[in-house]
Amino acid sequence: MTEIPLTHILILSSLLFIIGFVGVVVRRNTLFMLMSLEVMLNAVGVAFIGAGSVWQEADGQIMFILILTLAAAEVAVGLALLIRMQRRYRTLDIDVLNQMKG
Amino acid sequence: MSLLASLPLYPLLSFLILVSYGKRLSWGVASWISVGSMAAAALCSIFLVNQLSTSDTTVITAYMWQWFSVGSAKVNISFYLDALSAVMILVVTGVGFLIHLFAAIYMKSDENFSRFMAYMNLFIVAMLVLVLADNLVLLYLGWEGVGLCSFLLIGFWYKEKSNVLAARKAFIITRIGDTAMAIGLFLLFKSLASLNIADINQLAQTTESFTLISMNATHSDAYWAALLLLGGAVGKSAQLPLQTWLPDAMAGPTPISALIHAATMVTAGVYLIARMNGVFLMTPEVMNYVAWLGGITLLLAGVAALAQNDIKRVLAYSTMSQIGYMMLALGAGAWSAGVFHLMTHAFFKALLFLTAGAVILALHHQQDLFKMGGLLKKLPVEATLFLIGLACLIALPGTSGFFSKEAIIASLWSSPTAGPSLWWCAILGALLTSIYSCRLFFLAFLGKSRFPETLVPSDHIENNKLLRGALFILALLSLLGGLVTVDLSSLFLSYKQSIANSYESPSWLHVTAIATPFVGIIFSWFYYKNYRVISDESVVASQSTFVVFCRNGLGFDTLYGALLIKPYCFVARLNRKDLFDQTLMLTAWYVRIWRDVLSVSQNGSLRWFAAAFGLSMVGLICVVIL
Amino acid sequence: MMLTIVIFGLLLSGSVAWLTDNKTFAGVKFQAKWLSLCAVLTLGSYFLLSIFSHAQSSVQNFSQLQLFERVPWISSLNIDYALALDQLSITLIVLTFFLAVICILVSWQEIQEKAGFYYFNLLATFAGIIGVFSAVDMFLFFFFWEVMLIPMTAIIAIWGHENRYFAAIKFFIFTQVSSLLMLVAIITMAYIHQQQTGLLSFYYQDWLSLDIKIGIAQYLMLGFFIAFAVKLPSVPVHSWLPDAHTQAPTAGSVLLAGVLLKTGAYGLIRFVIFLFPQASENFAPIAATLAVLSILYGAKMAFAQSDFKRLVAYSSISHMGFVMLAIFSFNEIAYQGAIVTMVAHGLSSAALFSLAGMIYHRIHSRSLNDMGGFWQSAPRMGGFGLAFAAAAFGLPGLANFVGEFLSLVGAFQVFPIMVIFAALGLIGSAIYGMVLFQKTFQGMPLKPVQDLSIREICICSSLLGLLIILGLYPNIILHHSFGVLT
Amino acid sequence: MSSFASIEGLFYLAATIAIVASLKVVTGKNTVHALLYLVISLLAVAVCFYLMGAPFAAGLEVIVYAGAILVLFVFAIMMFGLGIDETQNAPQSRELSLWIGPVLLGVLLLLELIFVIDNSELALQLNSQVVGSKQVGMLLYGPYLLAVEISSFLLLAGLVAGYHYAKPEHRGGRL
Amino acid sequence: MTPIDNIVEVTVFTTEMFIVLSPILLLSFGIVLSLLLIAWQRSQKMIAVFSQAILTFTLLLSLHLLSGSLLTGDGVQITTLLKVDHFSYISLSLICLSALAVVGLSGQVLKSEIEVHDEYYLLILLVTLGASILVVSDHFASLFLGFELLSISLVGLVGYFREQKYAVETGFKYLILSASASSFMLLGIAFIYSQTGNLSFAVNSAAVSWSPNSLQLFNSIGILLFFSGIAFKLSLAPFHFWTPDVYQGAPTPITLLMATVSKVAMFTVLMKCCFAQGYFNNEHFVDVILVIALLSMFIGNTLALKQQNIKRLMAYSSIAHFGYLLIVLVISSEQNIDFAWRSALFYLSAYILANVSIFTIVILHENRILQNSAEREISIGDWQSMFWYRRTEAVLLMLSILSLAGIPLTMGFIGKFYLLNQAVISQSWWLISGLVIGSGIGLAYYLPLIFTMLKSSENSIVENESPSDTFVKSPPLFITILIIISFYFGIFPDSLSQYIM
Repeated sequence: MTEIPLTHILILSSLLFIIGFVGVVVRRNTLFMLMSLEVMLNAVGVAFIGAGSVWQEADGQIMFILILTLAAAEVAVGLALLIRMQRRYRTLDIDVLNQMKG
Repeated sequence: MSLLASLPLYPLLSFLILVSYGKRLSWGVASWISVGSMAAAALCSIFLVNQLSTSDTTVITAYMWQWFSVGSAKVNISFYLDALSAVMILVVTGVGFLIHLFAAIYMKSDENFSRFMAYMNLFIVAMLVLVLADNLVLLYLGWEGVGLCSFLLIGFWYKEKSNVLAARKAFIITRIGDTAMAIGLFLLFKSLASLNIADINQLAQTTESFTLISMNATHSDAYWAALLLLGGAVGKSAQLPLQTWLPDAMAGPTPISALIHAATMVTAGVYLIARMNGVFLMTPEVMNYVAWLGGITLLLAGVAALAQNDIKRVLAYSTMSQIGYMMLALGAGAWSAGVFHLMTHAFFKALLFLTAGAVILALHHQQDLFKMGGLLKKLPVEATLFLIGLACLIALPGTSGFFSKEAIIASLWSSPTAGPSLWWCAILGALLTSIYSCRLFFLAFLGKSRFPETLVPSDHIENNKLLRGALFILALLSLLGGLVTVDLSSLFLSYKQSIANSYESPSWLHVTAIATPFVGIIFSWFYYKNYRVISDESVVASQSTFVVFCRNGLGFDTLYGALLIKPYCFVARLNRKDLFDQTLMLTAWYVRIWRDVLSVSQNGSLRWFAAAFGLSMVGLICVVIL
Repeated sequence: MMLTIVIFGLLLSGSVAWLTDNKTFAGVKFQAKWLSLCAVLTLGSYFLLSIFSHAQSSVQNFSQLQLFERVPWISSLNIDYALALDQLSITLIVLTFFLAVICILVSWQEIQEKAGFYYFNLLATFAGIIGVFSAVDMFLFFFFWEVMLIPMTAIIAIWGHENRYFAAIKFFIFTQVSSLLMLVAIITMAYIHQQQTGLLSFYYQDWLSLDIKIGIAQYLMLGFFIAFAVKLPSVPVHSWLPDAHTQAPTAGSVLLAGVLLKTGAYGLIRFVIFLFPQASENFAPIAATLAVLSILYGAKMAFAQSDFKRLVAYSSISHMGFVMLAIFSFNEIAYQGAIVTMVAHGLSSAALFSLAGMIYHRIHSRSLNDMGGFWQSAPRMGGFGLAFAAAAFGLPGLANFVGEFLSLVGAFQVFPIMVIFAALGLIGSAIYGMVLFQKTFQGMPLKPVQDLSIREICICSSLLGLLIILGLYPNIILHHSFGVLT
Repeated sequence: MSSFASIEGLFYLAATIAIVASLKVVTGKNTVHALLYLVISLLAVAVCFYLMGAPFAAGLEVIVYAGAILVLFVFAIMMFGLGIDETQNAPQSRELSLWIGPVLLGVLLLLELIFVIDNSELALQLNSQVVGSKQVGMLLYGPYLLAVEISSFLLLAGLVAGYHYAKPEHRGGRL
Repeated sequence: MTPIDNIVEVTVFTTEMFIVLSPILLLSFGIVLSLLLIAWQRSQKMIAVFSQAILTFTLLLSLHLLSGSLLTGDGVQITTLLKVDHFSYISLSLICLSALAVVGLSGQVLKSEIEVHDEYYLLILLVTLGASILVVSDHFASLFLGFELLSISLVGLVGYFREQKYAVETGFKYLILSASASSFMLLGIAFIYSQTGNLSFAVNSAAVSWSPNSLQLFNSIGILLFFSGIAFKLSLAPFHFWTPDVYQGAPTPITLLMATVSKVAMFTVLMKCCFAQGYFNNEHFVDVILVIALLSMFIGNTLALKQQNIKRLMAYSSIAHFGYLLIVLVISSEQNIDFAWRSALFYLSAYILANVSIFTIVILHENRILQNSAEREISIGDWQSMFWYRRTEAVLLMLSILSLAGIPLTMGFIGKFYLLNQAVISQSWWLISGLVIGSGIGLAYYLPLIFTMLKSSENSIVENESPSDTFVKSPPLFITILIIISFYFGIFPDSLSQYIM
C-alpha cells in the first residue's frame, strides 16, 4: 500500500506536459518540436496510467496504448514532413514557414 | 352654387387660364381676362353687400363641402359674409379691380406679364377666402395663400438676388407669425372644441374654463390663445416685433406694393383681430398689449419714415404706422373705428402708391427722393393726386382719413384698455405723419429738379387715360370715402362690465386732435425750407448716424440677424455632416481599429500560434477559477 | 387568394420582364418597362376591383382585419402563411401601387442598361412591400420585411450614383441589425404565447389577446420600436436615410421615401401600439421627444444641405417625425393626421424626388449650386417645383397641411409643449422649402434647360392633382382608415 | 513499511529524473543528445508506471516508445544528417528573449494547473495493486475491440500520409 | 471489475448492432477494398469512381436506416465505445454528402497534376471514416481515436500538393497545432477520468453532478482542457489562429473537407458529449462557452472584414458561424435537448450547403482563370461583374452568401431563426446580442462580395470555357440543383426539419 497521492501524479504529468509545451513554443528546430510533442503525449500517458491504477482499472492503460499508436502515427507523418521541409528549404527552422498571414 | 360661393371663382378661373396658357396669350387677352374677372368679382361683391344691407339677414353663408373633421368638430369649406367681411370684400375686390387695371398698363412691357396677372388673381382668391372663411382653418388657408402670393410677387423679378432675398425674408417672417397663430388654433380647439369662428366667439363668452386661470398656471387659456392669434396678426400686418419684412417687400413691382402691402394683405392682421373679437374681449390684458403694440409701432414707423430716401419705403413705413393706428383702435375696443380706418387707408394708400408708381414710371424707375424734386410743374396731375392722397394720410378735415382717424383718436382716451397715454401716442403719431408727408411732398414735387434726364412724356405711356382713370377713381374714393359711415357696432360684442375704469374725456381733446396735422405742416414748412424753395444749394440726405439708424429700420434687422439668423446658419454650417451620423459611423471606425489590431495576431508564425493556444488556455482557466 | 395572386403576380411578371427584356418573339421586341408597367396596372386594378367587390359583399368594410389567406407554412413552429387586410393596409397598398406606376414612369429613360434586372428588382420590392402591409403572421411579416430589402439594396447598389456601395451597405446593415432585434422580440412573444396558452403561435390575432407583464412588455416593445424607428426613420438612427436617398436612382428614392418609410410607420401603428398599448403609452413621452427632435433636426439639416436629394431626404425625416408624434399621442385625431401625413408625404416626397431626377437628367448634377434661374427656361418645371415645395412646407390646400394640422391638433391634446416645439418645425420647413425652390428656380439663370416632356408632365400633374384632391377633400382616406384607429 | 517508503522514494526519484531529462530534451542543442535524454525520461516514466502497478504499460513504454518510435527519430536524424540544430546559432541575448516569454507562459499555465489540482482535494490514493496484462488484454479485446480496429485505421492513415509526404514526385501508374 | 464481467460484456454483439453500424462498417470495408484495388492496379479514375460509389452507398444506407424503425428512442449502444442514434445518422449523411461533393470536385483539382492520386482518395475516405466514428462515439476513447484519425489523415491532405508553395507550411502548422491540441484534450480527458473513474459519456454525468465543489472545479478544468481540443478543431476563437492559414494553404477541395466534414463531426460529438454529461448544468462550462462564443463571433467577423482572399474569408466566417452555433450548447434544461439538436443540425446543413456551393464555384473559377499559373490563389476581385456573364454561378454564389449572412429566402435565415429560438428559450441574452452585432458586422463583408459580382464590368470579360473540359458541362446541372435545393429549403424548411426530427 503505497501512499502516492493522485495529486502528485497529476502534478508530475502536468509538469512534463508543460515542459513539452514550452518546448513546442520555444524551439525553432522542427525536430525538437516533434520531440517536445512526444514529451507532451508521454505526460498525458502518465496521467492516464496514474488515474487508471488509482481506480484499479485497465482503462487507463488502454488509453495509454491508444496514445502510443497516436504517437507512432504522428511521428511518422511528422518526420515525413520534416524531410520534405529539409529538401525544400534546406533548413529545419520553423520560422521560415510564415508566408501566409493577415 | 350661390353667388357668395362663386365670388372667388372668377379670379381663380382667370388664374388657371393665365397659368395654363402663360406666354402664349397676348397682352390684350391676358389683361382682359384678369381685369375682367376682377371687375366681375367687384360687381358680384357689390351686389352681395347690397343684398346684405337691404335684406334683414345679417349673415349670408355658403356651404360647399366638408373639408375634414377634427374629432367631433367639422371643418367645412364654407363662406360666411357679415358686415365686417362685407367691408373687406368691398375693399379687396374694389381696390383690387382698380389696381389690376393700373397694373395691366404699368406692367405691360414686362415679358412675364401674364404670370404677373396670374399671381395677382391668385392673391385675390386667397384674400377672398381669408376674409370669407367661416372657420379658422379655412382662414388659415387664405392666410398662407396670401403669404405665398406676396412671396411670389415680391420676388417677381427673381433675377435680382436682392428681390429673392426680400421675398424669402417676407415669407419666413410672416411664417413665424403664422406658426404662432397655428398654435393658437390648436389651443382654441383644445379649450373650446371648435374651429368655427362664430362658434368660437360665442363659446369664448360662455365657457368658464376658457377664461378661468387654472392653478399652477399664470394665465388663462384665453390669454394665451389671444396672444398667439395676436402673434399671427402682428406677423401679417408688419407690427412690432415682426415688422422688418415690409420695407424690403417694396422690392416688388409698385402695384403689388399698393395691393398687397398697403391695401389688403397687411391689414389681414387687423381683420383677424376684429374677427376674433370674442376671444380678445375675454382678455383685457391682451387688448392692452394690442393697443400698446399699435401705439409703439405707429411712433417708431413714423420716426423711421422721416429718414427714408426711397419714396416707396416712406410709404411703406407710413403704412406700418397707419396699421398701428388700426391696432390701437382695436386694442382700445373701437372695433368699427379700426375697420373704418382700414377701409379709408386702403383707398388713400393705394392711391399714394399708384401715383408714386406713375411718377416712378415717368422717371425711368427712379425711386430716390433726392433725385426728384420740382415735379409739380412737370407732372401736375400726378402731383395733385399725390397731394390728395397725402391730405387723407395726414387726415386733413373733410378727407376720409380725417373721419377714420378722428374716430380712433376720440375713442382712445376713454377706453379702459388704452387710456390717455395712448391718446398722446396717437396725437404724436399724427404729428409725425404730417411731418413726413410734408417732407415727402416737398422733396418730390417742390424745390428745384434734381433729375438729370428728361421725363418719359406722359402720352408715351399708352392707355394713359385708363391709368389716370384708375387713379382718379381712387382719389375720389379717398376723398369721399369718409362720408360712408361704417357702423359695425352691432357686430362686435362689448366689454363685460367687470372692467369699468374708464376715464371721462376732457373737452379739449377734439381741438387738439384736429389741430395736430396743421402744427405738423407748419413746423415742416419751416423745417424743410431748403427742400421746398428753389435755391441752388444742393439737397442731400443727411448722413448723421441717427438718421441712418432710422433709415435702416431702427436696427431691428441687425438685431434679428445677430440674434436668430446668424446662429441658425452657424449651427447649420457647423453640423452640415450630421453629428448623429458621425457618432454612428464611429462604431464602424472602432470595428476597423479592432480588425487591424487583431490582424496583427495573424502573423503566420507557428510558434506564436502555439503560444497563443497556451495563452488562451491560461485565460480560460482564469475564467473558470475566478 | 387575391393577395397571393397580386404578390406572386408581381414577382412572376418581374422575372418574366427580366428574362424577356430586349428579346424579340414573333417580331415583337419585348421591353421590360412596358411589361412591368402593364403588370403593375393590371394587378393594381385587379386589387382595387376585388377590394371593392369584397367590401360590397362582406358586412363590415375592412374596419377590422379581414383574413384572406391562412395556410400552414412551417408547421413545426406553427408558422402560417397568413395575409389579411384592413383599411390602413388597403390605403397604403393603393399608395404603393400608385407610386409603383410613378416609379416605372420616372425610370422610363433613366434606366437604359440592365433594364430587365432593374425592373425585376423594382417589382420584387413592390411585392415585398405589399406583403409587409398584408402579412398577419409575424414570421411572414418579418420574412417580407427582409425580402423587400434585398432588391431595394440591389437597386441602390447597381443603378445608384457615385457613392452607391457605401450607401447600400449602410442602408442594409442599419435595417438588418434593427430588424434582428425585432425578430428576437417576435420569437419571445411566440414563446410567451406558448407559456400562456400552451402552443407556440406567430399569429398576430392570437397575440392581441395576450397579457404580458409590463416589465417584459417594455423590452419587447422596444425591440419592435427600434426596428420601426430605424425604418421610419427617427433621430438618432436616421443617418442611413440621407445616404440611401441621395445615392439611389430616382425611382429608388421615390420608392424609399414614398413607401418604404411608411412600412415603419405602419409597423408602429399595427404592432407597437396595438400589441403593447400599455408599454407604449408609458414610452410615449420618450417617443414624442424623439419625434420632435427629428422634426426640428431634420428641418435644420435639410436647410444645411447643398444637394437637392439630400435636402429632400432630410425633409422627409422631419415629416416622418410628425407621423411618429401623432402615432404616440394616442388620440384619434392624431391617428388620422398620421395616416394623411403618411400618404401625403408619400406623394410629395415622391414628387420632389422625381423632380430631382428630371433636373439631374438635364444638368447631370444634384448640387443646388449648379442650379438656379430654371424658371427662365422651364416655367412649367418651375411651377411644379413651387407646388411641390409648397406641399413640403405644408401649404394649406395641399395634402401635407391636412396631415400635419390633424397630427398637431391631436397631439396638442396630449403633449402641448412638445407640439409647440414641433410647430417650430413649420418655420424650419418654410426655410428649407424656400431655399430649395429659390436656389433651383430663381436667381440669375445659369444655363437654359428644356422644359418638361409630356411624360414628365403626366407624372408631375398626377402627383400634384392627388396632392390637391387630398388637400381639399382628405375624407377619401379618412372615411376609410377610420376604423383601424378606434 | 520502509520498503513501501522506498517504493515511494523510487517513484519520486524516477519522477525527478524524468523531469530533468525532459528539461534537457527541450533545452538541448544537439539533436542526438536530446534524443538520448528523451529516452532516459521515457525509461524513468516507465519506472513510474511500474511503481504505479502498471507493468504492462511500463513494458510497452520501453519497447514501443523508447524502442520503436524514438528509433524512427534516430533513423531520420542519421539519414538526413540533421545532427546539430542550426537554428540555435544566434546571439545569446536573442536566445534569452526567445525563452523568457514562453517560459513565463508555461510557468503560468503550470501554476494554474497545480493550483487546481491542489485545491481539489482528490481523496484518492494510489494503491499498488497490480493491474496486470491479463486484465488489460481482456478489456482491450473485449469492450475496446473496436478501438483496436480503429487504431489500426489510424496507423494506416499515418502510414499513407507519411508515405505521401516522403515519396518523391512522379511515380508510375495510370492517370 | 473482475475479468468475468468483461467476458460477459464482450459477447453481446447482436446482429442488430451490425445492421445499425453497417454504414461505418461499409465505409471501413471500402477503405480496405480500395487498398486492395490500389495494390491490383493504380488508376486514378477507378479509385475516384470507387470511392464515390462507397460514399454513395454509405449515404444511402444511413438514410435508409434513418427512415427505418430500427432506432428506438435512445439509440443503440454498441459495446461501451459507440452509441448510434437518430442524430448521428443525420450527421453521418451530412458528412457523406459533403465528402461526396469533395470527391466530385477533386477531379477538377487533380487532373492538372501529373502523378497518380490514389492515396488522396484513400485519405479522404479515412477522414470520412474518422468523422463517422466521431459522430457515433459514446466514449472518450472512441472520440479520441476518431479525432486522431481525422486529423492525421487531414494532415496528409492539407499539404497534399507537396511541391506547391504553401504545402509544407500548411502541413506543419496543422500537424503541430492539432497534435498539441489533441494532447491538451487528452490531458483534459485524463483529468476527468482521474476524478470520475470512467471514460464513457453516459455514466459520468452522475459523478459530475454530485461531486463536491472543489472537485467540481477540478472537473471543470478537465472539461475545459478537453473542450479546448474540440474548439481547436472547430476553430473557435481563441483557438482559431491556424484556420485561415490552413484554409488558404490547403487544396480547395480539402478546405471544403475541413470546413464541412470535420466540423460537422466535431460539433456532433461535442453535443453528444455535452448533453450526455450534462455540462450545461456546470456554470463554469457555461461561462467558458459564453466567452468563447462571443469571442468567435466578434473576432471571426471582424477579421473577415478586410480579406481579399476568398478562402481566408471563408475561414474567418466559419469561425464566426461556429461561434453562433455554440448557442445550442447553452440549454436551460433536459427537455430542450431535442430542439437544440434540431437547430444545430439545421444550421449545420445550411452551413454545409452554402460552403459546398461557394467552394464549388471557387474551384470552377480557379480552374478557369488559373489553369496555367501554378499557385491557386483566388481573390474577390476575380468575381468582378460575374453576375453579368455567368449568371447561374453568380446566382448560386449570391444565394449561399446571403444564406451565410442569414437573409430570408435562404436556409441560413431559418438556421439563424432556430438559433434565436434556442437562445430565447434558454434566455441567453448575451449570446443573442453577440449574434445580432456579429451578423451586423458580417454584412459588411458579405455584401461587398455580392456587389463585386454585380459591378457592371467596363471590360466585359466574356470568356469561353474549353469544351474539352469534362466537368464544365456538368456543373450547370449540378449548380442548378444546388440553387433549387437552397431555395426550396429556404422557403419550405419544414421538409428538412421534419426529416431531422
